[in-house]
Amino acid sequence: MQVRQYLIRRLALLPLIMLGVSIIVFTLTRFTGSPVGIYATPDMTPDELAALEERYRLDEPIPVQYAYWLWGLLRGDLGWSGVSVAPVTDVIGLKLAATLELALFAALVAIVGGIALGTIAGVRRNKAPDHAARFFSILGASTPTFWFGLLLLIPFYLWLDWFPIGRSTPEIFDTIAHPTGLYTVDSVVSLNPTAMWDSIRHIILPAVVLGFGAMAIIVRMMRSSMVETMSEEYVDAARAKGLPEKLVIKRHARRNALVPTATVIGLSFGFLLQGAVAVELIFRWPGLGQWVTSAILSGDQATIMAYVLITSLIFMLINLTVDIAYAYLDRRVVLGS
Amino acid sequence: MTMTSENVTISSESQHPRKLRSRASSVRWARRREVMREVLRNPLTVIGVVIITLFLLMAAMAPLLTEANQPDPYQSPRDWANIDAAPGVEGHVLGTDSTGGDVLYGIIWGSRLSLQLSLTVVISTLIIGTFVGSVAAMRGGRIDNFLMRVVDVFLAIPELIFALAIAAILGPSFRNIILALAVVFWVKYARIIRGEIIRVKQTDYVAAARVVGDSTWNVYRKDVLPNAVTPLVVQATLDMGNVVLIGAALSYIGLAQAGLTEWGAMVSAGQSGILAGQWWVSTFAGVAILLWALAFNLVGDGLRDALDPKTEGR
Amino acid sequence: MSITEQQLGNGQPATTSKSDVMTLRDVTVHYPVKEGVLQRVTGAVRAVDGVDLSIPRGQTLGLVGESGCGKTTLGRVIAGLVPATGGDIWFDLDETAKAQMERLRSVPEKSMSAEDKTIWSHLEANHRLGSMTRERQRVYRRNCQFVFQDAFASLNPRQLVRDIVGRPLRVYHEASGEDLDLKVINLLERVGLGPQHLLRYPHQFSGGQRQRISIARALALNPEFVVLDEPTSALDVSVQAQILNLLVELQEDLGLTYLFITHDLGVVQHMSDYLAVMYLGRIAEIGPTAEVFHDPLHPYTKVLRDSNPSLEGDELDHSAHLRLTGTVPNPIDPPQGCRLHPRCPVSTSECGWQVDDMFLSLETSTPASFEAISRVERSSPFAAQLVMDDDVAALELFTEIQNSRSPFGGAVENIELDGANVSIRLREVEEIPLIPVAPGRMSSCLLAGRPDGIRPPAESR
Amino acid sequence: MSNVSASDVNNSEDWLLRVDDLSVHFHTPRGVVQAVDHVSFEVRPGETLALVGETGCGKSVTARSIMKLVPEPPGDYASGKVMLRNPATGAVIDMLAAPMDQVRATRGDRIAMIFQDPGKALNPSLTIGRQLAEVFGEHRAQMLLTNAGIDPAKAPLGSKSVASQRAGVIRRSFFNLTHRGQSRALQAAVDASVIDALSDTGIPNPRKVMSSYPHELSGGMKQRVMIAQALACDPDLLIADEPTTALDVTIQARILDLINDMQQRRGTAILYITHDLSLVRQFADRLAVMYAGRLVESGPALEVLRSPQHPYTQGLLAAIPRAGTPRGQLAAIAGSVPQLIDPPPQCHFSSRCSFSAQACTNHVPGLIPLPVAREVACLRFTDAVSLGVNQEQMPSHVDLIEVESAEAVSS
Repeated sequence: MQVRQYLIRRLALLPLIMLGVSIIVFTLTRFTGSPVGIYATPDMTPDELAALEERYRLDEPIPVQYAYWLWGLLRGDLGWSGVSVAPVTDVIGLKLAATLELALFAALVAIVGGIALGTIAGVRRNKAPDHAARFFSILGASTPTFWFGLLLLIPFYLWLDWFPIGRSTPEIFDTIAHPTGLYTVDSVVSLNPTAMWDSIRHIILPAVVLGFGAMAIIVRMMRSSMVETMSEEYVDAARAKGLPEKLVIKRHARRNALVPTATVIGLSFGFLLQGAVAVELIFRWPGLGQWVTSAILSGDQATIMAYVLITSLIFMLINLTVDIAYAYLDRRVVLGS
Repeated sequence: MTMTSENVTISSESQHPRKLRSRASSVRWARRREVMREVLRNPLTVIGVVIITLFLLMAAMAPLLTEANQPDPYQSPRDWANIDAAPGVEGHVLGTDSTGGDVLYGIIWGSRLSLQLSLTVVISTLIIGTFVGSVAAMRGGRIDNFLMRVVDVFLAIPELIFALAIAAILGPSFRNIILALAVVFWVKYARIIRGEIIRVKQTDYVAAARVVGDSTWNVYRKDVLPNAVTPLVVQATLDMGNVVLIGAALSYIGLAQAGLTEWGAMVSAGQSGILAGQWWVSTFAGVAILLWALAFNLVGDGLRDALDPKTEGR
Repeated sequence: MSITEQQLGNGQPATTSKSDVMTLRDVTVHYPVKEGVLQRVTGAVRAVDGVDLSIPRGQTLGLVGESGCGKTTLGRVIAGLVPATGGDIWFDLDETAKAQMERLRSVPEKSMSAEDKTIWSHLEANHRLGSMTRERQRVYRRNCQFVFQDAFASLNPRQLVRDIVGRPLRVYHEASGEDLDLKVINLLERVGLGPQHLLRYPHQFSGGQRQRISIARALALNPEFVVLDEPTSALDVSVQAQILNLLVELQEDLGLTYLFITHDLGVVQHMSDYLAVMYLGRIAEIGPTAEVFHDPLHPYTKVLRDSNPSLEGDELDHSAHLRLTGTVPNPIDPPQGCRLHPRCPVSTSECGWQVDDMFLSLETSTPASFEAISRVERSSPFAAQLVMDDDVAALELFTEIQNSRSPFGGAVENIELDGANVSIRLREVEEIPLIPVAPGRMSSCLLAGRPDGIRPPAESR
Repeated sequence: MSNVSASDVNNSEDWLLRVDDLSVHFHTPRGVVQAVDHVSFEVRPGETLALVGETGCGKSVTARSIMKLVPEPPGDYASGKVMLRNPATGAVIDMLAAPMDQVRATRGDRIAMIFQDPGKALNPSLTIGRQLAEVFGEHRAQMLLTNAGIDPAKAPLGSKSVASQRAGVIRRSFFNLTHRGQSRALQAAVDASVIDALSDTGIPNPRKVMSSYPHELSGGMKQRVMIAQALACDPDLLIADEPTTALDVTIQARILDLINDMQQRRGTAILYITHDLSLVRQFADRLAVMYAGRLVESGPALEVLRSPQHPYTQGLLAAIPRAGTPRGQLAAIAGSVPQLIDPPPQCHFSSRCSFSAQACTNHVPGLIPLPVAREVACLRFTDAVSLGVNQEQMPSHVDLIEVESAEAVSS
């Protein structure tokens, strides 16, 4: 089967692209001068600063610095995170887990909602549900995530107090073990209903806010591919066999419409990673986004670079998975062409 | 098969060739008008066009609508007497923020910033992207391979995150946000136009032009580009809105100068007041962003439906 | 009109005219197939695989075949749209030039005399596609035009008819401004359209009218030769008749040479003087149309003819008709010997049977034996050692092949049984070339020259 | 030569399908397209009726209307009935008026359809076996249960629903766990039926084909699969919508042989939709010609081909290149098909017809019975008096007697 060969090729290309990403990011950071400030204290003398530069090899030419940085990266050393006051590698796992948890729940909202709405819109084309779904999807694509978050906070947090802010109630959070780092999963694993309820209450609002925009993308793709498959001859052929309409839609139209939608689901994950930055800020969710924002505001270059690298890596891996899923969903696809 | 109403028949007296030339351009214009009519048949598109027109008017007439603040019109005038004033307070139709900045003033002058942002970013990236994508697709081979690997690298980083990193490194200023977005956005266009050109290059009308013996440049200019450009136009329209969304997100995070009449920055500025019940600053600024993005999304969506051959006839 | 033996050997059909517009020698078009992690080239799709063809001036050569036989690719190669990957395509050779070309073609460049070298380079610079001078290239480009199957797809949807039809004139600076408009109007009138159509877009026309526009464009430069690639297969019969009539009228008036590519036998019979039948990248048969129809010299031609529904004749009983079995083989790995043999209704043991054919027939006739094969070691396309699951299966296979009365059985030169191993060797057969069979007629079927011809043997009916 | 008049035939009760005054309209932004306009015909049990016409004449829409497959909107059954008679019981169902579950029960069971492009009519993401199994599951659930050794009356709900809804498609996991033996027997019964159906159409190695996906098969093989699927439930009527247009001629010949053979063995009636008149001769009993949404001529196939009466049929036949026609002298029909958006009440062919007269542009010709069970819709066969116009406004008249004698000469 060609899928394996394709997978090997893509995986081989992955480090190359990551190398490209790292070069771009590194060059950008060095554009604005030495990152020595993150290690320095305000009362240091120029001599002390120079010593510091020498220590972190910041006095070398940029390509050499890059080589050192890359070497560090390969050994698992991503530098010192000024905002966390700890090595980047020590912190990044926790932050990543928090963001991934949020993104996964948002993806769940987006995929389930998107496919359902898109299917209805595609089947009932040019009727009320279709118009509603289309408008809804355009609205979703136009709503600034950070603003939408604020908008929901006012009633549900401020007035009704249904959903709390943050990732957890710390007292409850501390009662359970965290083998996976995903609060919801951990609470289920530890069979602690209080923790479960706590984790769910915290994640619902940010997941809905984050998922809304991604859902918009999925709805429009699902709708247009449903419209396309509904007009395929095999759908008529299925009707001509005497199958009930429900089965015709489910088994013949929707199944094939999911294939192009799969690609968009991959792309929407990029959207989720991006949107997470604003959502984490608003909901005080201790993930990568919140981390990088404070890094940006304090010029913490090591953290910014680590953040860009890790999100790009996740993004690429997800797109790769989607491509492979695509090959399994659509038997006609010849990968790589 | 459709016979359109625009069939311009040439009466015998107009068969004189010189008249023909001017008729040709009028036929072309008639065709364009017909396409426009097709686009505007969708009521949602019309709504989008109306909103955009209103925004443009607002931007153009900003100095007439409100008196420009000196020395920097993109900073709201401070009315220290009316801090956190609710909408409707004398002289502040939409209220003021915690530094006494007028919300309405911010929204009006913010439209200029948004226009500047989206026009600069979209036009510059459209040119760069079209150039890179065209070179890759028309040349093919190694050049194509190299350019596409570069594009792959750029695409590997989610655009907001990329822009975020660049803007963060360049330092907080609105100009840097524009620059960051420009660095990020061209890739998408390069990829779209490359794909379209490769598709168009395989069509029979390009083959027909080659049988005739026309030069590559002419084939590109007359056959390839005009037929490849539609999805790019659609994407650019959508991006006129998207750019403002992302730009606003960047300023919201804090990457624009403080106090700027940029809508995202205004949402951010109003945020702290929300818990105290001062909802208006964030809400109105957010509505402005939403409407801007919505308008361009509506028009872009309408264009896609009307122009994209894949959805034609649906 | 006399046909010399030499001419026949060169694949030239009997013609009344002196020269050929195009002469093809051993032309191939192979598309590489890439495989594996490193995308190495592991094979080639042999779209066109060794075609010799001459297109006589002022005549119509019909090229028929089914989808995927390479006819469209061949047409595109001749029109210079697709580069040939092997062989030569000569343009506008007169009789002497052609004789020189034939003489020197087989001589390696090293062993040519100085004089011959000059002649050869002169030939190449003036006549050979790919090595012509710029000027000759221009002459060729002007004189060889193409009409596409799907007229709509071949007309730029964003250009007015005036610009589409006038484009060749502009490219060659033949006309501009008012002059151009007048010339375009003339061309349109020539193909049955009028000045009122000048300023319209392609989508405003019906299918037949679009094909007229595309013909007008092809005629703009006054070419000698037009490749017609299925010009009517997208049209309804009543419109097809209009276009065919127009094409004939234009040919008579302008002395055009046509290469008429089609899958429709009725149309090609009506339109062409000579007929070339293609199968799987090669020419199966070539000759004057009427003779080819009346008495096909290749079983494939006969099957095509018999399969073509017709409004005439008394044959409502089609049991006498030949039919092909199976499906078209993969052009990456075409059958050895005669390309038709695995599907041929009249195949013999000499047609080039190979090991793969055996697997194919086992799979359909005795799936049990096929499934019992556990390993195959091929030493050539004609010889292999099969390792069967057990001795019983091996014996079964052995006896089955030995007792086979099919043409395949006849091709077995040697078969040995050793425990669970069966080694088999089949008669090796070279690719069967296009051979002259009768005056002006060539066929690539072994049986064509024989007394019984291609009639099926009694028992295989 | 038979002396049965057309009206005798029409009144007989020996029909399987009767399409009566069918009109199908499409609502488009540019206006209402009258795709099918007052079309009536019938198909008798076991016969082959060829419905012939050029692109856009409404033949495919007619075929789809019989199955009630025209999408609504934009389609709209403006008038008429599509009646299907059960030859055994004599019960009649109107496909356009019957409740949807009755229509569904008829589709695939009593009327089946094969499509123009087998590559598009098979679902690319389901195996051939699963697609065929659907037909059995939908219409032959009882048979499947019996074959699996399960008494349909006593079968557990699970196996009933597996058989009726999802035969061979999704084996319900719960049912599979609890009734492993039954589930396996059911699957075996489904597989056996599918293999039977496939091998009946001469597909070699049906077991392998069953588990392949459509793209793995050649065009001819896919059409065989379509035929197997259509004939799975032994329908009374098979609608073949240009079944060989997408295929090469050598494959076409074999597929036509196959359809012929299957018809002979099973006595299925066939409604054959095609644009190719030369195919009709080979295996249609009767022929109906459509032009611009209307039926213009019908009758026994060989008779119509031998002596076409409608100017359009005549033109169509003359336009086909034949061995004898001098090159470049095909009798082309001038002009092109008129638009069917809000057409004027006239003979649609009048703009291209050489006999056209004034009366043709303001009267719609109805079908007029001719000898030998033929019908033609042309004013040349009508007299001026019945239309109430002057003789000079009429096209040149043809007497029925002349037609009859022409047939006598030709036969």
